[in-house]
Amino acid sequence: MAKWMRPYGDTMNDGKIQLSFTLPLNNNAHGEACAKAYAEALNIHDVAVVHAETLSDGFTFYVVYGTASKQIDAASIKATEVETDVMDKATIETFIETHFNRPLTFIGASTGTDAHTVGIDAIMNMKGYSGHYGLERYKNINAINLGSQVDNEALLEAAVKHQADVILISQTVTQKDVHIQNLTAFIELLEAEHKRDDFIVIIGGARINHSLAKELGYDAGFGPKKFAFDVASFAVQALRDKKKNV
Amino acid sequence: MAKWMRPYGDTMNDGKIQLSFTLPLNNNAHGEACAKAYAEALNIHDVAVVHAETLSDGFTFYVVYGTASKQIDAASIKATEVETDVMDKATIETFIETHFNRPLTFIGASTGTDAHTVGIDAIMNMKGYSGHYGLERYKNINAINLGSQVDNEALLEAAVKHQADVILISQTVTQKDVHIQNLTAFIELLEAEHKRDDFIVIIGGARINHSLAKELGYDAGFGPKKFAFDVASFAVQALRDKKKNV
Amino acid sequence: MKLILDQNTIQACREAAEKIALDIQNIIDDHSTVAVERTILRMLGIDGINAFDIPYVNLVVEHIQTHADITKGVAHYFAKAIENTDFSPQQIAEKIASNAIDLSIYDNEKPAPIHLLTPYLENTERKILAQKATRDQWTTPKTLPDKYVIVATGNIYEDIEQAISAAKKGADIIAVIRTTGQSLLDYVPYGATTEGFGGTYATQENFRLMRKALDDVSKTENRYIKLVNYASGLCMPEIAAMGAIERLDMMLNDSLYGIIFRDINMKRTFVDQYFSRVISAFAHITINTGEDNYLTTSDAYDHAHTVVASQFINEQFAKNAAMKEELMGLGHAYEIDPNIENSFSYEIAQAQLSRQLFPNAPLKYMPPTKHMTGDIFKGTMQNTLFNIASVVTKQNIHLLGMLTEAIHTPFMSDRAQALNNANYMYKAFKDFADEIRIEEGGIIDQRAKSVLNDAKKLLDTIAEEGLFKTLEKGTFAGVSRSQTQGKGLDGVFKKHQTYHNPVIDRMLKALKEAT
Amino acid sequence: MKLILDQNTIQACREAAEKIALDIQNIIDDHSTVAVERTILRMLGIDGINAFDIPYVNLVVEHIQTHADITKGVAHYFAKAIENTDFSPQQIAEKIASNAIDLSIYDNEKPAPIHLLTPYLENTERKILAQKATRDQWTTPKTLPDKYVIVATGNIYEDIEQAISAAKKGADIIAVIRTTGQSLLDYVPYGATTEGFGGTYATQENFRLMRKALDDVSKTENRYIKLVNYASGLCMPEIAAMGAIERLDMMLNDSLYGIIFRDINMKRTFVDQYFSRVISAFAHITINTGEDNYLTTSDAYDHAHTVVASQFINEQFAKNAAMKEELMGLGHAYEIDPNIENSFSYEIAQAQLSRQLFPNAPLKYMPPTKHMTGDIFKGTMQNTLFNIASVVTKQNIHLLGMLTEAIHTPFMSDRAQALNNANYMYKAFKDFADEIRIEEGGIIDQRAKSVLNDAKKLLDTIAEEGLFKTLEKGTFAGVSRSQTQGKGLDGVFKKHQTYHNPVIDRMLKALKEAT
Ligand code: B12
Ligand code: B12
Ligand SMILES: Cc1ncc(COP(=O)(O)O)c(C=O)c1O
Ligand SMILES: Cc1ncc(COP(=O)(O)O)c(C=O)c1O
Repeated sequence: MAKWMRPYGDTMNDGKIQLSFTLPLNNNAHGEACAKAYAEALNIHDVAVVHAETLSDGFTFYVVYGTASKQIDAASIKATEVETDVMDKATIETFIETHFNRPLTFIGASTGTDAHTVGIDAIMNMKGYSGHYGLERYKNINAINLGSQVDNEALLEAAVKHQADVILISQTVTQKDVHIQNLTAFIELLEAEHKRDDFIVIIGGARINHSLAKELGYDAGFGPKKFAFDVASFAVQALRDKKKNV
Repeated sequence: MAKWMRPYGDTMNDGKIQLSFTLPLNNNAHGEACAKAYAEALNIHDVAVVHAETLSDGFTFYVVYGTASKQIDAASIKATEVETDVMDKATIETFIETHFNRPLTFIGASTGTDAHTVGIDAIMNMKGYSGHYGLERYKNINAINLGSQVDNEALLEAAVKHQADVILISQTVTQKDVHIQNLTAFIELLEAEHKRDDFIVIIGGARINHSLAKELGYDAGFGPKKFAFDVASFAVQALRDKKKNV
Repeated sequence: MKLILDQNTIQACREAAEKIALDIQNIIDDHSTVAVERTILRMLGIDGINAFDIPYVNLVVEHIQTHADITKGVAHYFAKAIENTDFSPQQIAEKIASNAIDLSIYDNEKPAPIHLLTPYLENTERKILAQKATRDQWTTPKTLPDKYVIVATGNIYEDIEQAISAAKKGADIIAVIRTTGQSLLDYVPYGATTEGFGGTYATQENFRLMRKALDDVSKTENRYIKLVNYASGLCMPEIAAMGAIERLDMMLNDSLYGIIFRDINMKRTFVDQYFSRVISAFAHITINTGEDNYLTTSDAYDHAHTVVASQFINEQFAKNAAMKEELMGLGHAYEIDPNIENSFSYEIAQAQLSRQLFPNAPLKYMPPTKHMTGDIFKGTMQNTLFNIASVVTKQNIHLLGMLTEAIHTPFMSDRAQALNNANYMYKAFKDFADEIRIEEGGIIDQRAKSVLNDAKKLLDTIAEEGLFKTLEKGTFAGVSRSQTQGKGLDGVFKKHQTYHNPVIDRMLKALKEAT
Repeated sequence: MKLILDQNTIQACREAAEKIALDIQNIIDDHSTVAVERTILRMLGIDGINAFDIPYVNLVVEHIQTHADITKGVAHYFAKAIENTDFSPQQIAEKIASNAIDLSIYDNEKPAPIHLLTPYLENTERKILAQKATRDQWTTPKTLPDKYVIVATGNIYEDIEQAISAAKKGADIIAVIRTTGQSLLDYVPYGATTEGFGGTYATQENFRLMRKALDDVSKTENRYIKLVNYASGLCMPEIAAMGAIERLDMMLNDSLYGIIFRDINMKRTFVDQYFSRVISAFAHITINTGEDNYLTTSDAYDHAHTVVASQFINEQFAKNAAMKEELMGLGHAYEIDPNIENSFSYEIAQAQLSRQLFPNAPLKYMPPTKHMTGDIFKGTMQNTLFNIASVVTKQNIHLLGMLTEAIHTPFMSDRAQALNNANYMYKAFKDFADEIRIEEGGIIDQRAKSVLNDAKKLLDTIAEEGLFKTLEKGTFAGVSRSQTQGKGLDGVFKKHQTYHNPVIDRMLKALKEAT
């Protein structure tokens, strides 16, 4: 069943929306009229330009409120979500004992020129993040964190060497889509080496989500507010399923 | 010459824009996908849903950044601006002495059910606002402030009685367009009584601008950051022109 | 954190305010109003409207005004009618509405058997006391301010949706803003309403619906959420009674607001206010006074002392209505111009001064409104400073500022952001007040002292010339009002010598017995 | 506002840091690096690139490495070549590049006539001193912190557009963020650039273009706008020299940052840093150290003392480079988790502690970054608290937080909003610091003391085991680095006994004479 909707301010379907943007114009009545016209060009009506601020000669910042009349059918929009159950640390540890007769190896890195390690550390290191322990502290998980600025080639080499079950890749810098390029290159590398099926490969970072990961050919993707238990829950179940299928 | 433009983030024509809105959806991956889809429906691409916050069961607030690719031609957009020169208090006082052999009477009110007086007081009262004296302090201006909640009929009656040259109307409450209704009613009243040409009629308020005033049939409109001298500058010049044309 | 204030000055302020309020009380005691009479009828259990949506209580009072002598009070007529007919007050009212009874037949000087009203009054009082008990049971003392947000969609059902969201985000108090102009209606609309304007009609049914919704969310959130409305305007005491019956927890209630901002006649509203405060005292409803509004019109820096003076006067008005200090939500506001240097220090001085002058009052602290603009980011900063000031000076009733104050009545998201802001500041500054001492002789210290001294001077002048004169001079908010003008004056009358208000008598007695 | 701190503890911290820095200084004195040598060449006036965009200074050093003995230092070869050929250093370099000269012929032990380099060095020094004089003339002392914002478009021309806007909105300092990874380049790119990534290449031409633009806006705004870049990474001293020549006013300059966050070899960068600081001291360029970065990785509450310890060490490093305290922009940051109760009190404790420990240093205070999220409204609040902390603890170099920190490098409007926020807080809290006293025994007092004590303990340990060992243990930011690994190690060499660095000698002499 279709579920048509608009934004909500204080009454269902009132379409209320806030915008802010800069136009390369001076701050005067003409600029304000252009700001209004711009909002209208985005299908917003009843536009109120509530704030106009000079940023520089020929640049003005506008805050705008208005009514967006477009509707979307929420029912028709599909989001790819990680579908495995989320387990807590103890359950995951038991799960590993039950389904595998060996410890699992997770190898991770912040790759390419990316020097941000807090995200991958949050998932892998002993201490974890926001009160959730990292993989290192999980019984029967062997967590190897290669740190930052790791080349795709070096990561794969290490994964092979350590006979990793799971590869974890963190990408924080997303300017000019550098993360997309870098992540695509890693999948291509795996395929060129015929190793795509040897590992569960998971990506993460502030601008990463599961949809993007699937699009790029990864097994899963995790963004903000995801912790070691989310990642491990997915990984151990994916590994079990993989074993079944062999 | 056409002047096509998009919003500006940090590079000319990059189209960067910020939105925020609430959708009647739960806060999860599907909701986020819908927020993205909604922004796309407004012609925004490269959408990043940077914040999603649960407001209530079934309501989530989103902050979104993206690229608006639509262009508008700024040169084709006309804004109606008050075109008379802006003079300071002393110049206005001299102007009145030069062009009129009598003091001018300005009568003002906050009309309809509107109880907001700070705006009209800012223009009319001795003290003025933001360091700009009000009309009461101008030599040769007779300023009569009727206060708030004044009926259209009562205002016109008082204007006739005091032989006002200028009528000033303040409207602050704009919900459900009550100000439009009330302002339209006053113009209709003036015309019904054949008195439209007897006065310069000026409106003002937080959501008023000159374009709107012209649309509604007023001589001028003034919004935020306009003070007594702006209003008086316009009024005295309009009165001079009116005298000329008689 | 503490200011060192001169106790003699404070004492002098209180004494002047006492005299000011006493002068007014003499007038109050001699007068009643149509609203007071309608309130007595409501307390007798009369409810409902006729086919033209006119409340029975209005019809009855109009009937007495036209056909009999209202100066004797409704109690006179109803006591006699009951004695004579054995109808209940509701039945009598309905019969008056259908012209089946004419009360003019009771217009004689024979003393009325007022005691016959007792069972009906007791019935309503029992309801009120039950509500009070429910509230008492549910509420727990708090150290941090109570976060108070408004809903103002105009539609009670949307209001409820918004209120639930706010409660889930941490709001402690929900105020249903009233549709514009309701204060000027000389009757209370009836039933659930969906068509308000800048706010929602205050009706008994709307009170009930919202209280029910808040009770539900209080349960799921495990925290009692308080409900506020306006006992103000021409129906001040009626709404106080309705609120008492429906378990509202707070009421905006300040005749000075009505006089100044709504041009309500002063005599009318002083009389109405007295009764409304007695009812609220009885029902244990906290009042919110409106001093903050002065600063939306006058400059916050220059007129700070008028706020303090008015707080002292309101305190005395409340005392005269047998109200305990713990119910006196005296108002003030963070309305300073952000362009002023050291604006934060001045506001801290003011807020801390109010705190120390009224240590037992649950102070109501209003956010920046006048200097809010369409710059929602700057608005966020203004609200942040206000929230800090609130927690650092330990205010009680903390109205949250909306980043869109200058734009529209709050969206659901605006309110959530306001709550996020307050929650964050409460955490970040939790014990900050105990971390710092105010330097003597500094800006804060000096400012607080000078505001207090100016307030004393003003109170002395008012005590001398009387409050009526002060209001004529436009001392508060720069607005001048005359005692012989303003809305509702025709509903004021001098009490006949046989006049009785059994509600006030009973409630005052109960309140005195309780202490 | 003042903390009462134990002077003996502070003294002990300084002494331990002195010992730590001295140990390193011994190693520094024995070594030079390819970057140091390139810097000497630049000071001799060598500039430009070959057809493959390789700077002549790199070609020369590589030439000596390959064909001669770099451990004797470039000064050795150039002094002899000048003596022999009468070519200018630039001509010699160009001829080396085109294989027209082979410096290996000078590879003998005969003492080099170093004095022949003097006119060339003097020429560059004159330029630097002229720039210093221009700056001195233009700048005026300030009481409020200097507002520092970044530009990071990747394109120097867009950067200029952004910088002008910022200056007009009140920025005092503009930092041109460097493209990611430049610190790992072992050469300095050349010319104006438009293709950076998260920042713009640091090139001498870019420095010049931006300085020119800022000079222009300084004139129209009637306020000297300072320019910042990074003397860091593998070209640390070269960039310091370029900055000195082009009148940069500040330089991020901290080998600990490079070691920890860029995996640069510690020996390499300590040697480079020493030279770069001597140059900056000579040119009167303020350095900015990078302690704030620790807290982007480690928790700000738990690791606060590592920041203080590092500040003490950086102070000694700077002192050893003859740098005055007024140029030591020691770093710290407001990186506390907003979920912590009393977060503001903890940050005030830390900021005030730094203030009092280094009263003459222009402290560099970094904004919240790690705990910034996509919630731009909450971000505004976080920045507000930070701005308050900055003005109340009288910081000097105040990096403004961007509400979009978690999203993108700043838009023009983001920067304007950051400046609005800071400007507002400076006004609202102008004299607040003098308004309050810190309660002894309270959270702030206790916290400051405990951080200081922990810093002392840490410094004692480091003094005992040496800084190399400490870095191996991962004490700072939880990152462990070994002295035998890391980038740039192959560019470090032990000085030959005939080695000369005439630039350092001359500058140190000048600096000593000046005091
Ligand atoms: C800390 C930080 C740094 C530190 C990094 C220290 C370190 N040891 O990591 C330092 C100071 C070194 C730094 C440097 C730079 N930074 Co930086 N930095 C940040 C900052 C402030 C916080 C990032 C962070 O740690 N977040 C906390 C962690 C826990 O969150 P997270 O990474 O999202 O991780 C969570 C999830 O995403 C997930 N996750 C993450 N990885 C993975 C991996 C897997 C496998 C899984 C399953 C899950 C997962 O789990 C985590 C827990 O929930 C951000 C701004 C911000 N507030 O986001 C900028 C930011 C990321 N940096 C930025 C930039 C540009 C840089 C520089 C390039 C600047 C420059 N030109 O010098 C440099 C160079 C870095 C480089 N080449 O990579 C930009 C990126 C812009 C963009 N979108 O591309 C940001 C957004 C700041 C900005 N507004 O400009 N930075
Ligand atoms: C102060 C105030 C009040 C005070 C008014 C006191 C008084 N004596 O005026 C009190 C507390 C009484 C009040 C009450 C209400 N208010 Co009110 N109030 C405000 C507030 C905070 C400030 C308005 C103000 O004084 N601005 C300062 C003046 C100087 O600015 P200004 O009016 O724009 O005037 C300038 C220009 O516009 C121009 N100008 C103005 N008038 C004229 C006229 C002429 C002829 C010219 C030339 C120029 C001119 O010149 C001035 C100087 O530059 C605003 C929020 C805000 N920050 O804007 C809400 C606001 C206007 N109020 C609002 C509402 C809803 C109400 C109520 C209806 C709420 C309720 N349900 O009870 C009531 C009832 C009022 C009624 N019936 O009209 C809403 C309006 C929403 C909307 N867009 O419709 C606002 C926006 C708040 C909100 N977010 O909900 N309010
Ligand atoms: C004390 C008090 N009473 C009443 C009101 C509202 O009255 P009205 O319904 O007339 O707008 C206010 C408005 O803020 C108030 O502060
Ligand atoms: C002291 C210091 N140096 C250098 C940098 C930047 O170095 P890179 O160019 O390697 O990113 C930073 C980053 O903030 C810093 O704080």
